[in-house]
Parts: sequence; C-alpha cells; structure tokens
Amino acid sequence: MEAMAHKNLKEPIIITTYQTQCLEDYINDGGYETLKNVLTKYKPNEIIEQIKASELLGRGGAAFPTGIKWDFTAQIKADHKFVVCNADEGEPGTFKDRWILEHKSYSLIEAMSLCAYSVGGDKGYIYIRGEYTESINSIRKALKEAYDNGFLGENILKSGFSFNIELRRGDGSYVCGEETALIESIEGKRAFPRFKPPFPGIKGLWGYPTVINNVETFANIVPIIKNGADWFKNYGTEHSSGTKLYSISGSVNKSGIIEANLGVTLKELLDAAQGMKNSKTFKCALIGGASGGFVYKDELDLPLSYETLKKAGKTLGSGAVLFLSEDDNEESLLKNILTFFKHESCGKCTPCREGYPKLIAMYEAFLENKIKAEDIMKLADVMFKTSLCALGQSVRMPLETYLSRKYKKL
Amino acid sequence: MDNKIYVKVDGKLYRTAKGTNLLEFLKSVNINIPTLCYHAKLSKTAACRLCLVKTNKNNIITACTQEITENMEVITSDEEIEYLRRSVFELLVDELNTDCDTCQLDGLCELQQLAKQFDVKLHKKSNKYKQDTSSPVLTYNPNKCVKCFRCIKACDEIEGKGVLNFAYRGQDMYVVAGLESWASSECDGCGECVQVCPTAALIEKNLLNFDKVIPFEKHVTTCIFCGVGCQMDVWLKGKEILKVEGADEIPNHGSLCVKGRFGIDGLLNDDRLKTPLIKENGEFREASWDEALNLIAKKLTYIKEKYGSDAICGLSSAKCTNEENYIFQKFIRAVIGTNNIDHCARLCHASTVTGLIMSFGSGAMTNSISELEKADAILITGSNITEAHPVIATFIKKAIKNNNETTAQ
Amino acid sequence: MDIENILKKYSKDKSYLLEIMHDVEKSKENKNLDLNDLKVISKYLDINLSAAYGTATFYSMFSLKPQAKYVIMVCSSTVCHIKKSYDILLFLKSLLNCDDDNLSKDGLFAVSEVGCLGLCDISPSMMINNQVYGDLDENKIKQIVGELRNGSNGA
Amino acid sequence: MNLLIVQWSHNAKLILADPRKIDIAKYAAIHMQQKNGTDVAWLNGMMNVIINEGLENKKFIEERTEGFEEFKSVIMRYTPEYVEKITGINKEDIIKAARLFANAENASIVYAMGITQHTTGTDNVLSIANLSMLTGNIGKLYSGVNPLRGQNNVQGACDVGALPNVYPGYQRVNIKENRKKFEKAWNTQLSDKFGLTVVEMMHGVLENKIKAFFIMGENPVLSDPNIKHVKKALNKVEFLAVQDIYLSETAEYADVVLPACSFLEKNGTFTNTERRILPINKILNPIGQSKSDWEIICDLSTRMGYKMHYENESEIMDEIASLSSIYAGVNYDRLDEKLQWPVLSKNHPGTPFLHKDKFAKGLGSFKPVDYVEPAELPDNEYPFILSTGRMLYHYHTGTITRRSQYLTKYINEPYAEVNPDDAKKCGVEDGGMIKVSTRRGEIVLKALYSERVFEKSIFIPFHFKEAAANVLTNDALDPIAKIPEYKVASAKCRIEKV
Repeated sequence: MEAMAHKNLKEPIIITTYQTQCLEDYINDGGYETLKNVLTKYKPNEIIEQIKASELLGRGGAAFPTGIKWDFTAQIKADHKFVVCNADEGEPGTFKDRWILEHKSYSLIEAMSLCAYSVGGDKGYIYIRGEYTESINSIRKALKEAYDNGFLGENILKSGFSFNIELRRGDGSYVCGEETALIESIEGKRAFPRFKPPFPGIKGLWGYPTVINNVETFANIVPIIKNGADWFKNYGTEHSSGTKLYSISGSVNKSGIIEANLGVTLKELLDAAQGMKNSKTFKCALIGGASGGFVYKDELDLPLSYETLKKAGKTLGSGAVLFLSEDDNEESLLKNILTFFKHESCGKCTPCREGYPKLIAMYEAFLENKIKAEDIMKLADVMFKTSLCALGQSVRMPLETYLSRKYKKL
Repeated sequence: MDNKIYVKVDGKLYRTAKGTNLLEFLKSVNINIPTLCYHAKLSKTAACRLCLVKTNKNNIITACTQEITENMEVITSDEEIEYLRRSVFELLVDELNTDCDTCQLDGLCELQQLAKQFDVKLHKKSNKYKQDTSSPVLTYNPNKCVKCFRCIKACDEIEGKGVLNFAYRGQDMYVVAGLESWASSECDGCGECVQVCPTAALIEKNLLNFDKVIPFEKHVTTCIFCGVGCQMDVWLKGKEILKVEGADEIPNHGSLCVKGRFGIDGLLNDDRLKTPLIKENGEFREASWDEALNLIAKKLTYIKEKYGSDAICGLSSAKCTNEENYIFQKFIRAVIGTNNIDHCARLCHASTVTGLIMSFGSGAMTNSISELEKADAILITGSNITEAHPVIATFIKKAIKNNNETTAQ
Repeated sequence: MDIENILKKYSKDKSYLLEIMHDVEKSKENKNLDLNDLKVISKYLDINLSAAYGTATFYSMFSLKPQAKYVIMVCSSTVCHIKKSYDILLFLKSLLNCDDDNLSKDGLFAVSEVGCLGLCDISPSMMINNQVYGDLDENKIKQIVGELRNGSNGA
Repeated sequence: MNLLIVQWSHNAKLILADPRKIDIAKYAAIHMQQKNGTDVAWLNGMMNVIINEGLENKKFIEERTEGFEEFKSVIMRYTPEYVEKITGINKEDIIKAARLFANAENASIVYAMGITQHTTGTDNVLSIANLSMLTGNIGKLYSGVNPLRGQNNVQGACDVGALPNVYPGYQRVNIKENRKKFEKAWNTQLSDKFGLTVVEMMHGVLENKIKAFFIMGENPVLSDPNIKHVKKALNKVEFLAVQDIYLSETAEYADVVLPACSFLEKNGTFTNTERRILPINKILNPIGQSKSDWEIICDLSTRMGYKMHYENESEIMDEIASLSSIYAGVNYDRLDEKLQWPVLSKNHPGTPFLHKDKFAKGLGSFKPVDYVEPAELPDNEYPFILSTGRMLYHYHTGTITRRSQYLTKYINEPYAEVNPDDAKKCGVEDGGMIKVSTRRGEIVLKALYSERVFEKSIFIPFHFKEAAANVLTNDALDPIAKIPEYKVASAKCRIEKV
C-alpha cells in the first residue's frame, strides 16, 4: 500500500508500510526521475506555477499556500538562499513526519532539491528533533546515497545545478517547530522565535531568504510535479486540496497514521481506526495536537479540512487526532497540556513566559472551584492576543473548546 | 516625488516616510506608548509586548515591529488595548522583586514609571534567584530582571562583545555572563549593559554604597582616559560621585569604557596633594602657596640669570587643558625666554605630526570618528584599538559587523 | 570518542554548536556536558562562553549535571498521559530506587519525563539512550531494565 | 557572532596589520602579522601591488599630488616576494590586502603608536600618507589618515603650542613674522631657536646644559624610555618643580611640588583625537588647597615679574583664538557646538574632515621611503623582541587608574605576555615570575601565557611602576620627529625564570 496519494485514494487507509525503503527500490519506482526531468526540461518558475496551481497548503499547521511561499523567495535576489525542512515534529500526538522521514526519505530529499531549483537555493538543512534517532539515521543514509549517486552536491545529474543538504539535530525544544525559532537553532543559538515580518522567505537563515516547509509538505512535492496539479486537486476539498496524513492515537483499536482526503470526517477516521477500544463510547477527540481543540460527539461528521475546522473555531493543525473515551479525562489532559507549554515556553515574550505558570495556578484553583472558567479564559485570551509566537497563543483553543462546552456560559 | 505617505493615527492624519518604524514615529509625534524592551540604539526585540496598538492591517500588533505602510490606520488606545497592555504588565511584574523601598533606583526605574502609568502597585519581595556579585564593577540581580534583552543586545550590538546571554528558558530564564558567573566571563566592564538596563537588575557596584540615588545632580564633562573625548554624565550626591554614565552626545553617543565609567574614583584618592610641598634635607614638608611659589620664582630667576634661559626646560602635559597648556608654553616662552617646551606627544605622535605635515601640511587626524562606521575598508595598524581606544573600536566593529549580515533586497 | 576527536569532525562554523554539544554529551560516560566541555567547545568555535552556556541550558536534552549510563526518557505527553504514563514513571522510579535527582540507586539509570516522542501509536512509550520502547507495562519495563542491568541489551 | 538577529545594512572589511593577535583581529578579513618594525616594507608592498595592478587613483594623483614618479621608482622594488622576506607576511595576504583596500570606495586608515614609536616613525607615517594618496582616500568622507591620540589632550597640547618648534597653531618659531606676532601679543622678546625635545632635555641635563626643570602633570620617570637615564637626569638637575595631582614617581625627585586640581574640579577644554574641542566642567570643589594649573602658572609668572591675569578660562581661549587661525572661531559661547578645527571664523562651522579639494600645503607630496631596520635587532645574547604598550584597565603611568578601587580589581600588577612555547622552553609556568632584561636594565614580573604574541616576542604594558617597562626600552630616536623606539628598539631582551 502506498501513501501520499500515489495511487487513487478512495477512502482512508491506515498505513501499514513500515519497511525501510532502499535507494534501489526508490529508483525502480521512478525516484529522482522527476528531479532529472525538471533539471533538464523545466524552468524554475514553471515548477512554482505548478505548485501554486496545486493549491498545496503547508502541512505544518499554519496552512500557508506553498507555491506562494516559494514564489516570494524566488523573486528575491540574494547571494545565498536556503531551503529548510522542518522535521522538528514535536506537537504532542503527531508522528506522521517520523514515518515520512523513515520511509520516504528519498522523496523528501528530491523534493528539497526541486524546491531549491525553483527558488534558487544553494543550501538546504533538514532539522530533525534529536529524539528521532531512527529518522536521523535514515535521513543520514539517504543523504549519503544521494551524494554518492550524484543526486546532491555539485552539478547534480550534470545539469549544472548544485545543491547541498546538511542534517541538523534538535535537542529537546518544542518551540523549534516554530520556523523562526528553528532557524535560530540551526544557527546554533537558543531557539528564540523572531518577530515576523520579515518572514523567513525574505530574511531567514543568517538573514538570507529561506524557504522552510514541513516534512509532509515536501513529501507532497514529487507526486504533484510527477502527476500534475490537476491530479492533486482531485483529492481533498475545494479549498484544501490533496490528502493528509492523520496521526491517530488514543483509546482506539488501531492507532497509526491514516492517509485520507482532506475533508474526511472524524467518524470515517474512527472507523478506519477500527472503532473505540474495548467497545467504549467515543467521548471526544483532541484534533491538532496540544494546541488543537476538542471535538465532541455531535461534531463527528465535521469534515476535517483546513477551512471547515477554521470555520468551526478549531484547527486541523498537524492533523493529530487523539480519541478519548468515556473513561478518559479531559481535565487532567488539559493540565498536562498546560504543564507541557509552560515547560516549553522559550521565555522571550512576557505573556507566554509569565502566563503559563499563572495559568496553571489558576487552572488548579478552578478545579477546586475557587475561580470561574471565565477567569481562566481571560488570561488565555490575553496570551492569545499578545504573545510573540504560536506557543503562547496555543493554549486558548484547547481550553476554550473544553470549557465552553462544559461551562456553557462562555 | 518623495516617499512620504499618509498614516492615520487615532483619527488624525500624518505624513511620514514609508517604512518608518511605527513606534518611533508615534514617539516622535509625542504619542505615549509604553515600552520596555525597545531601545533607540538597539535592534527591535518585541519581547515585552507592551507597545500594543491596533492597525487596520493586522489588528493587534506591537508597534516596535511594524513599519508604516500605505493607507495605514492606527489606533493607539482603546479599551481593549489598554486592557491588554495592563494585563501583560501585570504578568511581567507578578514574579519580580518590586520592593522599591529598598531599591537604590527608586524613582528612576523605568518599570516603576510604567507601574505608575498603569496604576499597578509594586511591592513584592521576591528573592528566588541568587545575585551575581562577581564582577568588579557591577551587580546582577535576576529578581529585578524584566528579561528585556537590552543588556544582551547592548553588549552585542553596541559594544560588539556579545558577552551576555540568557540561560535556561521560560520563567527560569536569567541573564548570564560566561559560565554561571560574571567573573568567569569575557566581560571587560564597559558597563554598556548597566546603562541600558530599565530596572535595577544591573547596577553599578558603587551605587550599593547608597540607600537612594535620588536626589542627585548630573553634570556633563569630557573623559580623560584617552584621546576619544567621550562625553560623560557624572552623577553626584552632595560631594560624592554616585556613578558615571555615557552622555548621548558626540563623539561617543552614550558609550564609555571601563576606565571612564568606573575609574574616576582614582582621581579622588585620599593621598591627593593638598598643599604645596618643599623638600628639605631629602624630606618633603608642607608649605604655603606663597612660600612655594616664591621659592620657584627665585630659583628659576637665579638659574636664568646664571646659565641663561635655555638652561631651563618645561614639560607640559597632554592631560591638562588647552588653556593650561597655552599658559604654560607662554610662561616658558615669554617669561623664561626659551623654546624648551615639550610634552609627551613627543613620545606618542611626534612622527605623525612631522610626517603628515610633510605629506599633507597638517599633522592631525584627517577625518571624524563617526565616519569609520561608514567606511568600506578600514586598515588598522599599530593600534590595539579595543584596549587603547575602546569606544572607537565599537564604531569599527559596527561597520564590520554590518557586513556579516548581508541584506537580500 | 573524546572531545578533541569530536571537534575534528566539525569545521569552526559557529552553527555547529548544537551538533557538537550533542555529540559530546552522548560520548560522555554520565551523558552530561560539564563546564569544561563548554569552555573547550567555545574556544574551538570562537564564541563567548555564555553563548555555549545559554544554549546548553536552553535545550532540555542537554544536562549540565551528571546523568547516568542509561538515560530513560518517559514520554509524558498527551497521548501517553491518557495511557497512564505517570503510573509508568512512578513504577520505574520505584523499581530503580530513584533518589530526588531521579538517579537510580545503582547509579546506572537516570529517569526523566519528556515531551511527545512521536510514538503515540505504541503509547505509552519511552526512550533509553537511542532505543525506543512502546506499549509499556510493568512486566515489559521489568524485562527491559533487567536486560540493561545484565548488559544484554545494546541500548 | 551572537544570539540575536541583527539587521545590518552596511559593508566594511577590516585589514589589520599588527604583530600581535589583538582582540580586533577577530573582526579582520585579513590579519597581517608583520615582524616588529617592518611597517614601511609591507606598506610599500601593498602599494607595489596597487600600482602593478593599475588600481591606483590616477585622477587623484594627477590633480592633487606631486612627486609620484620618484615615489613609484622606489615602490617598484617592493614586490610582494621581497616584502614577504622582510616582514614575514605571506605575499598572498599583501596582495589581498592591497586589492581590498584599493577597490573599496571609501577606505580609512587608523593607526596609533605601533606606527609612530619607532626610529622610523616618520617614515612609517609618510608611507601611510602615500597609501592614502595613491588610492585617493584622503580629502573626502569615510576615509582619511587617522592617527589615534593616546592621551586626552595630546591634540590640544600640540595645537596650543606645547612644542619646542612651534607657537600655538603650528606657527614655527624660527619664522620672523610669527615671532613678531607673538612678541607683540605677549609684549616681550622671544627666542628664535628651536627648543629641546623631551628626550633631548634629559640628555641636556646629563650634558650639563639644563639646570632646571618645570614639569606640569607629566611623569617621565615612568613614561620616558630608558628610565635609568631619566632618573639620573632628575637626580642631577639643579632645580626641579613638579605640579601634579598626586605625588607621582617624578614628583618624588622634585624640590618643590605644587598641588594641582583634577579635571573634575576645573573648567576648560580638551581637543580630542578628531580635532574636536570639547568642554570640561567643574563638578567638584578643588581638593585641599589645590588649584588649576593655569592659575598656578599665572601666579608664578606674575611673581617672576611678568603679569599674567585672566578672569577665567574663557579669556584664555579668546587669546588662543586671536593668535591661531585654526582656533580663530572658537570661543566659550560656542563650546556646545563641539567644533572640529580649523574653525576659521566666528561663523565657521568647523571642519569634520581635512584636505577637501586642496591639501593644507597645496599639493599632497608623495615621499619615497625605503625600509630601514629598527635600531636594535635580536641577537644570540638578547634573542627576543620586546614591545610595550597599553592595556585596557590602566592609563598611562597608572597614577590615576591604579588608585581606582574598581579598575585595580581587574589587574593591579605588572605582567608580560609571553608566547607559551617560549615560556615552556625556558621552564616558565603560566603566571610564574620572570626576569626580562635588555642592555639598559632588567625587571622582574609575572609571565602570562598568551597566544597574542609571536614566538620570540614579548609584550609588556608600561603602566606598572613595580616593573616599569621603560627600564628596558631604548631611547634611540627617530631622526626627524625625535620619537623614541618603544616598540622595537628595545628589541633585545631575554627571559629567564627566577
């Protein structure tokens, strides 16, 4: 079975391929052909046009149109441009990038090279969180093979195009998933997010234009260029094209990664995960990781696409879906989330640094009925509106989606 | 066509250059926006999140990170903005030591002024963190630190030293020099960090000898520790010197080196000469001005008459003022009657004067210090500039560092 | 590999700070960076000491305190939390006789909590040095710890 | 180099030529570590490359200078290969530096006593001037020849005539009109003979020509080369008066000592290194009976029968302005303007950079300069090169800084920077005591291992009286400027463990 929409995907498929790919298989399967084709036959802007036409949205969580992002960088003149793959998958409940890194590493490298060719990049970085030792090993191996076989380095496939990729490891910091923090980290510093604008596409690594995309975003590139934008748009919804890898976990019978069209319903995902474990009842799901929102029974038919969730006041985020049964406790899960964010706050901006410890204290007081839900939400709202990066803004959604349901007044 | 555009602020129309920093613009038209991490000499940080405003483009933003663009409309104050600013400020001070009663900088502290503005009471005695007193010249009290990045950036961007950093993260974060202590670091004591600190987190050690800095007097003068001529503000409490700060004027624009900022106590040591001294039988004894001056006058007159004017020499001083040097050379020439007058310029730059007069006709530095910041190439030779002229070195470092981050436009 | 040999692998590019610290820590018997390591690394990369210190203390995978031969990171994030990771943690600590610093009595293990390890499909999970373990229960943990103590596991 | 994003927009490259690996080397695109005392050679080498590659500014040379052809004929001998042999600088670096300098739109030269304090000091300066004219980097913004003055008012003291050959405003004493002008203004007769320079004065005492010394605020016992010699002179002189704020090492030799007040206790002006006239303001009352130096001198002068009276410092400045064209427009009402001289009239805005359109002397002169060895070179007996200079925490002879409770916490004892390899060979530990000796004397001090200095070279800061570096230095003089060779002439020294 194949993922990333290579074959016609009709219904959600739980991924069962856990065999490591080798370069020979990849090449036999048409790997690096796209790159060869592109380097010999296409102009950079033709590739960008195709990505634009595919309407691929960034899969890291912010869902920014990838083609437009590339175009920004392509249009800037600079001595250097960088292409960065954000493989700092730290969002709790998300593990799809890990799968791609370990099983689709060649495609990832090919995609980064295509990106570099399109935007005029000369150096790439894959930033993988340090905990992913297997992923690090497989990317290392794939990089070496790519260099050994002329798919990377100077004068790739004798096209005159040169591109190098270096692997960088994270060392335990959730905020590195934020693109500017990740850039600081690659530069060897504390991962303090930068303010935006300027966006990395204009001023990124060492001040140079930098395209930075999530692993899954890059994983979509080769298929799109290979099969065309229209093919890609066959999948998904009108505004969220393509398929998505959903990380399914929690009290279900079959945890794992499910590939499905964007717009798949929660119910369909639950079915693909073979229902709730031990025949328990579905209580709710936390969608989008720790910074996502709770979805309850009455929303089981909600299509999981970027626009529908946004409309419902939630977010698809990384596509993580944590199923909770009647036995599971959202209240303690929220405490866990708050503690996690407090631990990961980088400390740069006031609301996040000082807000989380205070929020935890308030939440505890709330659980003891000492304060009202509104009081918590007030602080969460301040943090949401005033924090520098998403880390400080994140907590409002899980709190709100839970509290507003339980304490209707909100 | 100029590049001026219109910007509407609280309903009022202004004209300004496109790309102007919004916060700096608002400050320039006297609209009061609370700030803490912002400092005119430093790059923007956007850490304190106090300068919140609303624009028609992005809703709530920090003014310090916003460039003015076409058709921009800005609201600098409404109920929500005031509420958010105050809320952020409350979060900021919540865990800090804000015991102003025991603080030397009571009345001068920027945080205190903001608290007044927000009508937030400051009184907390938090001493969670250990102070770092290991530097010879300054003390860091993390309990009073608002994590504004100013000190870190000043050390890096103004001084080009980059000695400071934050350690740990989140609420546990504090400023660190070197490995755990100031004394272990590369800090050379210039004190730029102290000068930009908005609270008493970084404070001159000397101030710890005083209960309160206020009331004090501030006098500007010119530093004496090298040829740069840094302008310094000397803070006085009665007759005692509290501290010295770099004045934000030509040529140093606020910077000083360790000598200027922390060395002038060396001028006021107890063993200063207080009366004239006359040597008798190999020992000095105190004398009156009349006695001493009459003795000198007598001796010099005698020697002049006996051996001639050229048997007398005067050594003037590069540490004295222009007026004093003038008077002294006039004395040697007009009163003694000789040109035997020289001073230590002979020992440092006589060859400059002779050489440059031969080549150009004038023996002085041809250009200005501040111009160095805009040179494309700088050749330094025979000058250990970071030690002998530290403040000029900051200009040069800036010019060069500018190069490390090429803009990509 | 000692620190000098690790440094040789890297050019003096300042951005290698994290990479070098990562390798140095892993190479140490007690899996920690000490102040002297930071000094050597700073000198090599020509960066200020505080840049090394500040960076080392920012990232939670680095430890300035000595850890142990086996560093056990128990995932405590959302999914594992739902799957009772806290019980796993308590069990491990009591099994290993951990002190207040979370070091086992025999000095062989250091136990800590960690954010999501991305092993949510086999939750609850943990990582010991470079090895991952999922679907944990008390028996499995006993077995893993036993194997490590006997040296029959390559983690 | 650090942790934060800095948005810079400007471009500058640093070329450093210094035997020591000083801190600014971190920023240098090229660091040429020349052998001490070979500056003319590498400068000529750079100019050789510039001319050979056609990078010189022909228009500037043509329109603004004279003497180019003769100069060029000397330069042509200084090929990078030849210069490499003399200086030890890699010839590629010389070529790179030359191109970088010549191709820059605005190139500035900054130097200090590493260039001037040589027996070839004037030659070095001439070479620097040549380089600036060759590339047209003089007489315009962001360029120029920029000697950095070591003391706060070296520039001003020279400007107002504390020199043996010129009156205030660099008006030569041997020119009759100048003398007449000052005789008239001062209402007296003046000598037309050049006076003695500092080192010559000391020699003069020993040669029985000088009988009395009046020293205002200087400390030659520590600051002058070959201290033994200075002490001998001060012991011998018939009468010595010293005016200072502390009982300095020099004041100890005095017959009469007068208490002056410090800059905190008086008004006046300093002229900084960029010719900027800056005010000092009285902040404290004078300590004890101390008085400002000018008041003391005026009083003395009056007692000697020449009445000098000024109400205040402002009146003195008015007199300076009336006699010196470069200060003509300076007065106390304009001090806030912080003017740079020449300030030619009351409305003149001052001069941020010199030699615009025209050099002070008309055409700029290329002066051909050949490399000459330093006065002393290492030999078997004294195999090290000794260089002296400043360090951050102390100022000059330490009279003030060594009394600061803060500065002395950083460092408060003499030391020598010694190359670790040398030190180890001599069996000297880091921080161990060594004896450094030259033909003129010896001192004992701490050795600090330092990779800043070459092998076979030593650096000693001169601030510390306990082991005064100038016991060792050579008082050999530059023949024109009469500046002593602090930087190399003292080159022969040896270190031994004590």
